[in-house]
Amino acid sequence: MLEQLLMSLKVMVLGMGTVFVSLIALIWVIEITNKVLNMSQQRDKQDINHAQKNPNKAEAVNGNFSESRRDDTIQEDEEEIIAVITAAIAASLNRSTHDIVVRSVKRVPYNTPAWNRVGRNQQIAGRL
Amino acid sequence: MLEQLLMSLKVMVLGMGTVFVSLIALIWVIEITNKVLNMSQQRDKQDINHAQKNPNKAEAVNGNFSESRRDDTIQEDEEEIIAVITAAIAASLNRSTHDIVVRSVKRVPYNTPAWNRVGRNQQIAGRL
Amino acid sequence: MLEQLLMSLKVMVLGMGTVFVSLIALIWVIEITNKVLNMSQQRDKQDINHAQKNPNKAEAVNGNFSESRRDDTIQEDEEEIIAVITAAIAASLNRSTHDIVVRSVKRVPYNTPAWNRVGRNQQIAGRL
Amino acid sequence: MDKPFMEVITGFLSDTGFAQISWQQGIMIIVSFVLLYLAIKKEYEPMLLLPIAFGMLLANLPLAGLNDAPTGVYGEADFQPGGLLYYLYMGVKLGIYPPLIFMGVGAMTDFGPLIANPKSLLLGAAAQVGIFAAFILAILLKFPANVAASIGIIGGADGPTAIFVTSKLAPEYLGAIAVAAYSYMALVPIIQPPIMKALTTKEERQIVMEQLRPVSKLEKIVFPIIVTTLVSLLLPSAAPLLGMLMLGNLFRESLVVDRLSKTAQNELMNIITIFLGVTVGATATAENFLTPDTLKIIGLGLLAFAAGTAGGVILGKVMCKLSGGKINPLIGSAGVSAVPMAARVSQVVGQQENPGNFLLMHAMGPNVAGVIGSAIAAGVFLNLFG
Amino acid sequence: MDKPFMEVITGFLSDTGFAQISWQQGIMIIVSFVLLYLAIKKEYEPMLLLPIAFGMLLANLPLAGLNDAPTGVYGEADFQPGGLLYYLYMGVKLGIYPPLIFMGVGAMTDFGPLIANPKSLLLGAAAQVGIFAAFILAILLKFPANVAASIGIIGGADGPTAIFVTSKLAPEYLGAIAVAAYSYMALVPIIQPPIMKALTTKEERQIVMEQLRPVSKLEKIVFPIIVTTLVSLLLPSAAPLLGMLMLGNLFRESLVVDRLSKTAQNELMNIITIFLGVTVGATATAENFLTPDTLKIIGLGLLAFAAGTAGGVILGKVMCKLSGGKINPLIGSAGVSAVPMAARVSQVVGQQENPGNFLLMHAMGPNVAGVIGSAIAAGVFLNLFG
Amino acid sequence: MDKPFMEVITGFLSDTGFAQISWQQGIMIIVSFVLLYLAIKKEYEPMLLLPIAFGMLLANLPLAGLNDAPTGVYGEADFQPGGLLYYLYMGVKLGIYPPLIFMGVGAMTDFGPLIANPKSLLLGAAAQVGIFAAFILAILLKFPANVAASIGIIGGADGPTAIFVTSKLAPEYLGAIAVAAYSYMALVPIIQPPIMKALTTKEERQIVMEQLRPVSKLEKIVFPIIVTTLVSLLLPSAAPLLGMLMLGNLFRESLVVDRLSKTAQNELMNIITIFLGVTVGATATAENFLTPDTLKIIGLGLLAFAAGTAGGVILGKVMCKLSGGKINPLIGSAGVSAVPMAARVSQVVGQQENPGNFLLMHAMGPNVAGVIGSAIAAGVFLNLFG
Ligand code: NA
Ligand code: NA
Ligand code: NA
Repeated sequence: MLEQLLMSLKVMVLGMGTVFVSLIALIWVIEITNKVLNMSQQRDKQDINHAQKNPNKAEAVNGNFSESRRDDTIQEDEEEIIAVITAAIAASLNRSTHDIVVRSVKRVPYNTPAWNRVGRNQQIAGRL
Repeated sequence: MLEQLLMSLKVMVLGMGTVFVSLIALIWVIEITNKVLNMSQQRDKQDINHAQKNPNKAEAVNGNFSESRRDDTIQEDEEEIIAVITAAIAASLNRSTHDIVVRSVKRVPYNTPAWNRVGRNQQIAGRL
Repeated sequence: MLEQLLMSLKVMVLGMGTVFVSLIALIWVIEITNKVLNMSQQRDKQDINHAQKNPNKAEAVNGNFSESRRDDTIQEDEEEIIAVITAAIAASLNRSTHDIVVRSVKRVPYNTPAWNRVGRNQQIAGRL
Repeated sequence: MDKPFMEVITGFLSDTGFAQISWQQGIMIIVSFVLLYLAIKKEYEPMLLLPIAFGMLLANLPLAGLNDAPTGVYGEADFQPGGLLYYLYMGVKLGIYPPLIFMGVGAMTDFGPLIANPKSLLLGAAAQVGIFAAFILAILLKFPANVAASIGIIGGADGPTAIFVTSKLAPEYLGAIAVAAYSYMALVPIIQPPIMKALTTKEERQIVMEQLRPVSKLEKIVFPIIVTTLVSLLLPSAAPLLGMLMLGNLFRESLVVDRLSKTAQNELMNIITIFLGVTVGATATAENFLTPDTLKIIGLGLLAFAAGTAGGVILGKVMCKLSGGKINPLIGSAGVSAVPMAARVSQVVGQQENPGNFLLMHAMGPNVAGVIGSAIAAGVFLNLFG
Repeated sequence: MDKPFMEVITGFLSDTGFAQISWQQGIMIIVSFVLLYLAIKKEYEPMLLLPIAFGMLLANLPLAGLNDAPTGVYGEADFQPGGLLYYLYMGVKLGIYPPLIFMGVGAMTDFGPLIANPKSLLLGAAAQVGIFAAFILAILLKFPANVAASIGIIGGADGPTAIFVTSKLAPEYLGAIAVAAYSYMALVPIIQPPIMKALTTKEERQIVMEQLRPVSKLEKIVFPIIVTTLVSLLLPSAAPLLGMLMLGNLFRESLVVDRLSKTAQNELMNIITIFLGVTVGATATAENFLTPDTLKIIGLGLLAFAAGTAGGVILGKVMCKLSGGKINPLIGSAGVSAVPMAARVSQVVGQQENPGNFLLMHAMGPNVAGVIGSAIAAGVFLNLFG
Repeated sequence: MDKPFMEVITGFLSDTGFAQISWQQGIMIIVSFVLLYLAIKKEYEPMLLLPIAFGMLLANLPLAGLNDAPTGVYGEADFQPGGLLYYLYMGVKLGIYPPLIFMGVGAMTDFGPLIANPKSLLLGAAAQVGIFAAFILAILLKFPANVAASIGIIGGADGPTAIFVTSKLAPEYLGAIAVAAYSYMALVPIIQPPIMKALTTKEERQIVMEQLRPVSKLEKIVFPIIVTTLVSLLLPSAAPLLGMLMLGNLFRESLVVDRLSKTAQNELMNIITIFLGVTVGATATAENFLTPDTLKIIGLGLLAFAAGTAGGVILGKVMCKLSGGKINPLIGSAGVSAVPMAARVSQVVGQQENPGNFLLMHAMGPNVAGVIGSAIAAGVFLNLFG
């Protein structure tokens, strides 16, 4: 009995020890990462500030990042659209917007029938 | 040949017998269940009638059931909303509503990013 | 080394040969199919032209095809509806329609709760 | 690769399907084209007939090897994996796909009309007579009992049940039986009306039935639990099909696991439908399919549908008499299942006599009862011959 | 079939479940009804408790054979396939389902609040004390170490982790442990508040915490990669659960594989939830479940939850002191995981004292940390007893 | 557990990954980070490269055991289940995943532009020369024929085909070949334009092509049936890939099984993409990946893409001449497949010379023809070396 109690206490110490050691290590790494990333982001920001004064150069320097920023813009746009549609529905229903949420407004999907889209544009262009 | 005919007739009697016995047993059980449930529901209704006169007590007695009733209300609400949206679309299309059915209007999902929702509310509150 | 080169050249000839033979065979078959189908379609068209003068007969002759044509009509209708809804949303958002695409407007699904639908109609009829 | 080049090419050519195809395989390929035509142009149960027909096409292309078993032991050097359809077919062979499809069907089915009028179950029982009539005739045509049972179950007008029973009792007949079952299910609007009209009078067909009582949410929740418990105790061999049907229905009616209900009736069911259809079709190799037995199966299947329809309508007439004319016997034919096609046929035939007659809701009771009835009949066969 | 008819019928009747059911199976069926009631009416974690209860029902219907193993060799003539649940259970037995569910959970989880306040991880660590407290008591109650570990892991308040560990260490206890784990997760709003109030002062509960800093997209992307690498190096046995959790989270945060993220958290997760629930429930046969051990497990499970809650709150108090009153100790209880229920409990208890207090976001940090913590504790047990 | 405590801790520490990691594994972990960066930040085919990179990370964490094979016999007491990725990898090893992905691709592909201009097929054939050029060079670099074939197929610019062939012919190279194939597919917009410009004149690039004729619904339905039958008869070993590609396309074009079409191209494909990506990545252990062969593979892969591009463009120039200048040779480069990226490249390069030139629709013909062509080339290799 006592032996079992001792064994199980050992397991507890080992287990809680492992949990704490792992998670404390994780805290350190998260904080270090945070600092490293913030440093590089601040450098980025400076680059951007600098770049905005020389817009032509910006294109060259931040080429890779421009895409992700475009992404954010799209997302914000979408939120705006959703907000407008929600408001419209709410208005016609005479309700508060807290209650209703338009979950998504989809645009033309980017990946699938890409040539359809262009084809369509072509056909439209052909009729002009 | 005759033997096989006899065998297959036995199978038929046994088979149709099993089918009928099972389904007749099911009829009984459904009818019994129906009666039992109706009895308990009528008792519930009386409770509710009783409760509506003493609203404070109702909360206590029917606590468990209130949730499901709330659910029904939500569903009815949703049907109402769907009806309104359908009518709006139909009006703008100058069509009868028989033809078009808005399949679903989604609210904020309950389960997934619950803290997002609260976080959002917090942020909204923070800006006020 | 030379032997290996020879072997691999054989594989290349065999491989490219198979690819070209298969795909050229495919070209022939597609072109033959195209001609056969076009011939039968033109015959169909003539039938239709003929039939449109005798509408009663048309029903009998083209019974099997009417369904698929009905389908096309529905699809066109749907595109029209989608166009209208898109325009409405775009108008209220004051944007061009190039940007927004209503992906789908769903009708009552055909397969699943067929009896629900009739039941609903019945109930509606019952209230009239 | 050290061989002379011409020999390599000759060897390569002799490996083409053109060099190896038998005339039987040619015929099977044409049969698969006909089935594709029926599935796509005529919309004969396309959800299953299209994959079945394509599987049939793939299985009859010589040397494609999609059905081949593996050789050697997995993980060892000499292992040669089997064909794609060999592996996907395991879900049929092991009896996994049909119960999962039943779960999806359960999640799509509203048993309300049956609960509102439990006597419908009698009509769903009577229509199973087609199964046993076809079984007797198949025995008389010298089919062994296990095959005769698989043929009979075509009369259940329920694809997954037919596939489940046949895969266990007579897998070499799977292709023919599945094709027959789904084809006749698609032909229900053509097979049933003449029988229904021949067996009923104009007055009977005009009977308007009382509106069904509303069914409470609680009854709908309790129903699948009761059916599972009661029927599985009476006939344990029906538990895989009925249990999963009722699990799906409980997902639907409980209203608390909407996610699971939707997945069971949509993505999971679609995935399994694809795998089931293609692999069942792929059992229809020339060797298995191009036999006189297939013609007999097609004949017996038609008879099973007709006898089931008649059984339902006749009990409908009896119940009409006993109820003092309150029951329209036309709803009896819906007892063969083939949900919801058979119920629509009852509706249409009833409306032909009386345009104001709405039988669909009343016919849905026997219709869904027929699914339960067929599953029980399947359980009897599995118990006796499995 | 050559036997006299009466004999056939007698044989048939003796094959019914009614003739074979034991009273223990009857009790188990009633237990399954109670669990169905809790799942549907009381909404106790219905997504898993409903399938578990139905699996329990199916497994205790005599002769239904849904759990039966196959006999013979696949592909040979004498092969008899096993039951549906036998095959679906392989995903549990082989440890496939829980990591895939974790992938879905990862795709649904926002680790932002944890990244914003990494010290939350300490609270998520402290709450794991419940696991080891229950383990010690289980050892003192004479459970073997592998079973005691499986019982302890109930205190992780994390269903898939409990199932993963138990299926590897003590599969015969799977039913009881899964039922206990999910029931207590549903009861978190009842179990935790009294403990939280007993251990904190009114002043502590009123503490309003500072708003969390915003977390950049890049930090959220880097987080799952770091956690996988670091924790898997420290404790390799935690890699299956944590690795898949973090893969799902990377799907979510990377923003470039939206399709995969949605499928992981919806259809794939739903399909596996159905299979997992039903088959785990089906391990709860009368033989396995109706033992005194089950009662002990239920008791120890409750204790584990209570101890974990206390552990989190007590460390919360310590951190409150050390931070000079900036941390509300109520967020410590969220460290048991049970996402997002436990965090909501922190929010509600906090608001009872101070209606303007919004703790939810702050409690989400320890809450998701608790998931990581339990996975690590599970890894320790698997390392020691696996 | 009876051992002295220090010994337990020492044993526990020696079980950590830090104590066991080799420098090769460390390098592989860094390689996986680089691939994650390319997948997420550069969006190099993230749908597959992200799971591949994560699988690589998991497989190189020492002792995590996600790839481990089981020991003992399933169902017996001494059975130790294998790792998650061991089981999921079976779908690759048995050749199940790639054909199912092809089914989804088929359901997403519109073969209309190819049917409207069947001569595109010649360009799709010519671009396969890259496959065989890389094969020859690989042979000269002393690779055995089966490995050389797997390397060559990178030039098919078609991930599932490359994985299918490699998993059958040279599974130990799977990681390197999959990484090369998907990376170069992502790099198509960088690799192709210089070659296209070098091989064409300004006048050729400015050619505006006639609008394609409309393609009827019936032609689109008949097309997948014909391709399956004809090509599978000519080259049976291409049937698994091409047959499933065409089944998916038939789901799409038949318009009667919309449910199946959507599931094939969405949920089913996403689930399999996750499993395929992670397990293929997990074959890239340090032992398999960190060899000089990997560098050679990367070099040969680049060469294969370049040669395929050149082959397509050169045949395009020939066809341009023969047609009297009606065909813009830029559409030839799209024949390498990499749908729809390569077709977009044709469009962009064409527009650079003539802003009013819309080549995309015309390039889609060779582009989808390239998928068929690569599948045929794969069939040749499987026939010769399988
Ligand atoms: Na039936
Ligand atoms: Na936890
Ligand atoms: Na290609």
